[in-house]
Amino acid sequence: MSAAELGWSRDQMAARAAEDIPDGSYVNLGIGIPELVAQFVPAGREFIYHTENGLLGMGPPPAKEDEDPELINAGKQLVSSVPGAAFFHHADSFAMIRGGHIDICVLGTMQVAANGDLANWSTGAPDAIPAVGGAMDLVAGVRTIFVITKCLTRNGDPKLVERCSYPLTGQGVVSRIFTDLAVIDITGDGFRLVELAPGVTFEYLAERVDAPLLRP
Amino acid sequence: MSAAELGWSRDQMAARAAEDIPDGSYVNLGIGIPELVAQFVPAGREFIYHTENGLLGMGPPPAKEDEDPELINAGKQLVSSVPGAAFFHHADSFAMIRGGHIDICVLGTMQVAANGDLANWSTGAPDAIPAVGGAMDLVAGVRTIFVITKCLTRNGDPKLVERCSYPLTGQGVVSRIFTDLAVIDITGDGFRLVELAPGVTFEYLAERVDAPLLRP
Amino acid sequence: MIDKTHTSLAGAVSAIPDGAVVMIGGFGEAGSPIELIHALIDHGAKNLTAINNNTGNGDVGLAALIRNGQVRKMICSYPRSSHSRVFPELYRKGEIELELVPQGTLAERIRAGGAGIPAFYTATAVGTPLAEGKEAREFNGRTYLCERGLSADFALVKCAVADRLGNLIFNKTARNFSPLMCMAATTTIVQARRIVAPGDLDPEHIITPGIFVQNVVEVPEPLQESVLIANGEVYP
Amino acid sequence: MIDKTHTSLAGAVSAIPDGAVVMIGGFGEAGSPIELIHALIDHGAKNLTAINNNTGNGDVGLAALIRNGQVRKMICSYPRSSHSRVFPELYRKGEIELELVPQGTLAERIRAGGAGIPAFYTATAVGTPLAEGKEAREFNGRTYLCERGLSADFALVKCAVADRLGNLIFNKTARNFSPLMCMAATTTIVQARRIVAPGDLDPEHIITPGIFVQNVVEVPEPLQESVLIANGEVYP
Repeated sequence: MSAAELGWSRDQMAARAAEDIPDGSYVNLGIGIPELVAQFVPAGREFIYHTENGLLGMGPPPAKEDEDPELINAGKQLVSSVPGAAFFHHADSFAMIRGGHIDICVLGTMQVAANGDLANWSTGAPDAIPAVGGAMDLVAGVRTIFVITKCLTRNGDPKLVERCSYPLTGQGVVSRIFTDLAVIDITGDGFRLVELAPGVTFEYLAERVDAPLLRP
Repeated sequence: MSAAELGWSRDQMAARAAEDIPDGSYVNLGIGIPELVAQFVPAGREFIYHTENGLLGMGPPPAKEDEDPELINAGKQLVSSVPGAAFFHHADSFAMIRGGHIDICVLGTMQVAANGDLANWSTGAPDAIPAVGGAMDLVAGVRTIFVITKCLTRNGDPKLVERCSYPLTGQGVVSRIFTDLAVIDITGDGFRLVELAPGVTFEYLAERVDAPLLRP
Repeated sequence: MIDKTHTSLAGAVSAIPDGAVVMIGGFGEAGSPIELIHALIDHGAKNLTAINNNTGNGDVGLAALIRNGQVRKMICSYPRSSHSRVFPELYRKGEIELELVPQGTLAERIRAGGAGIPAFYTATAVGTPLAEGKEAREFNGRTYLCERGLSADFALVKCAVADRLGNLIFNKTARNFSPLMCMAATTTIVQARRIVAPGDLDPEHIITPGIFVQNVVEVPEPLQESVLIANGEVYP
Repeated sequence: MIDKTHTSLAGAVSAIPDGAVVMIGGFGEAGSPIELIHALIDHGAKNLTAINNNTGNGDVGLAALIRNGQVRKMICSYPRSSHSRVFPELYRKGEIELELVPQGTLAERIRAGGAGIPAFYTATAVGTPLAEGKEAREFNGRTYLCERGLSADFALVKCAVADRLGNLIFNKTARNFSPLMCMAATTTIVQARRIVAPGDLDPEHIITPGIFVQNVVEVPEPLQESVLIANGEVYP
């Protein structure tokens, strides 16, 4: 098995995150891998999905004949609504977020630090067009922030770091990280391993985390 | 003609106030004489009535068979809704008030001062149960505050005064006063007569106003 | 499966402890959750802080809860009651505390509490006795007061129709403070005239999305406060 | 009789002066009032401050307004566009100003502007570069930022159905910022797919009461941004 193949796939990371979401949770899923979580709801559980552009009870992409360009999610993809859904305006939608009513938000990231800091909106590069969307509102308002991310960037740089070098999205906001190699908690003492992916050793993981890593 | 009969009746005061409300105005009417204004809409004008407990497009008291104890006004009287009415919650209702969207509010008063101060919620008596309702929100938020009131209390005390002795509802908020004896404006220089009721002289009025009164 | 419906009023309010902050929907009798309030009287929790625009009428509902000595403090805009001497008497005897809040400020404080806003500024009450002790600040040449968001442990609310997810619609001016209180309370308990299946309520028409509601009890024929008062009813 | 309906898009936007602050409804293409924006391009007002969540897509609608040099400053949460290089190019050349605001703070600032609230506190963006220059303050041991209400001279909004009084309902997620912008603008101009008689909209279902709307124009078959972009359309 080559290093590239070691660990969990995108689907497996999403499925593993879904396992940690309690029945009945109100969930906001970020763009990218987090969106896959909706495909892996454990048997017997019901999650209700919030999309910050004004829909509680978001359903899967619609059948071609049901597509409505005015029924989209925060990533501007066509979606559906489930029975029991509700539409509302942006202030009500972010009242749900800011007011602590969303139970769990699952986000992708550029960097996450051992103190729970998250950086997922800007590299801070001088020619970048800064664009934040709802990310800062979500991390400040949602009670539990899950991150799904590979341990390394495409260039092989660690994304789990001692302190974020990119501009922050929020301070001390992340609870748990679902990576391709392991599930890792943010604790008062820093990163702590929860569970290793099959075939991954603690030492193999620790080499790919740029901060001290505590054993379970 | 005795002094008691001199001047405008309650209906006439309300009708006179209605004359000064432009076509298409959004209007909030206080409890008491102000409520009568709705009966005297000048021909060719349309006013839309706001009641702060969540209805825009309030209509007259309903026919017996249309009464609904859940369709009331701020004075908790049974009302109706006109075609084109809308219901909303209290925060939206007071957003209309605080945000300056209501054009005119017509209120009764206990005292109104030459500087536009209004006192209409409490005598400040030590055994009084203080109760303010929406009065402070209305005077702070509505662009134009009309007051309808008799010049004197039942005890013969003037209600138009140099400075209010009762606790204030708002500072410098009143634009125009429709009394039984005259229409009076609040100006930068104090009370200024606009129009006398039939048979009332300037001197007769001035004796019943406890502050300097300017001629028109 | 998410199912927020309960079959028993007593069960729905049983978790309300002594000392709880309880928001109670309704403006006058419109939207007043009488059955839930009476269940709270039966339950007996004391030392409550109650938040409502008024202090109840007659000897039923909120007035009865106050008369029963369960309310330590009222937060409201208009404590003078019609057909009731309950609050005035306790207040004059110093047996109940009053925080008087202008009606629009009360509504906005509750919304703020529900929306995660700890404080906001309003021009309401500037220069009045209700400004005493509050921070005043100028914006664009006008003075405003700093007002705090208001949250609660529980909200008791009446609505017209609900579903098992807690989505709600209201009837006419019975809506008033209720959607805001649903947002601002940790646990919102709703009495609904009717409970329907999810999807029966048009998602465009839902006033309170289920995320703001924890418990729903069906009360198909709620008591009408004005009728009770006209009949001289006293609870319990 | 109150009649807020206009027959002409050009007439409806003709009062927008150079230098105006203009809120534009829509999130992506959902709710984007393309016909009103194109009328504003024809009208030609310059030096505008535009407020929208994004900066438009392709070469139509808001992106076309920006490309046409009419926008001096954008206030938005997410200026990166899909299928559009318009904003990034002008921004990198220093020809357009950007005020970047987190999406929820943007929504709340607009609501505050419409509700007469000059400022409020939020925990959003604390400890981030977007907190720079903002007053920070502790409430109950947590740090919050002071954010200002946001008002506008005009709002351009698309809705599903309107009446002559300006009552509006929207379609699904096309609602987004529009009801807030209607509140926050001195003059709100609405393009409606359909105009009906007062009373045809159920008073329980109205999302924007007419008090927040000044002008309504019927646009029965609005252009769809994604279709225009797929066809490579460029406006004007």
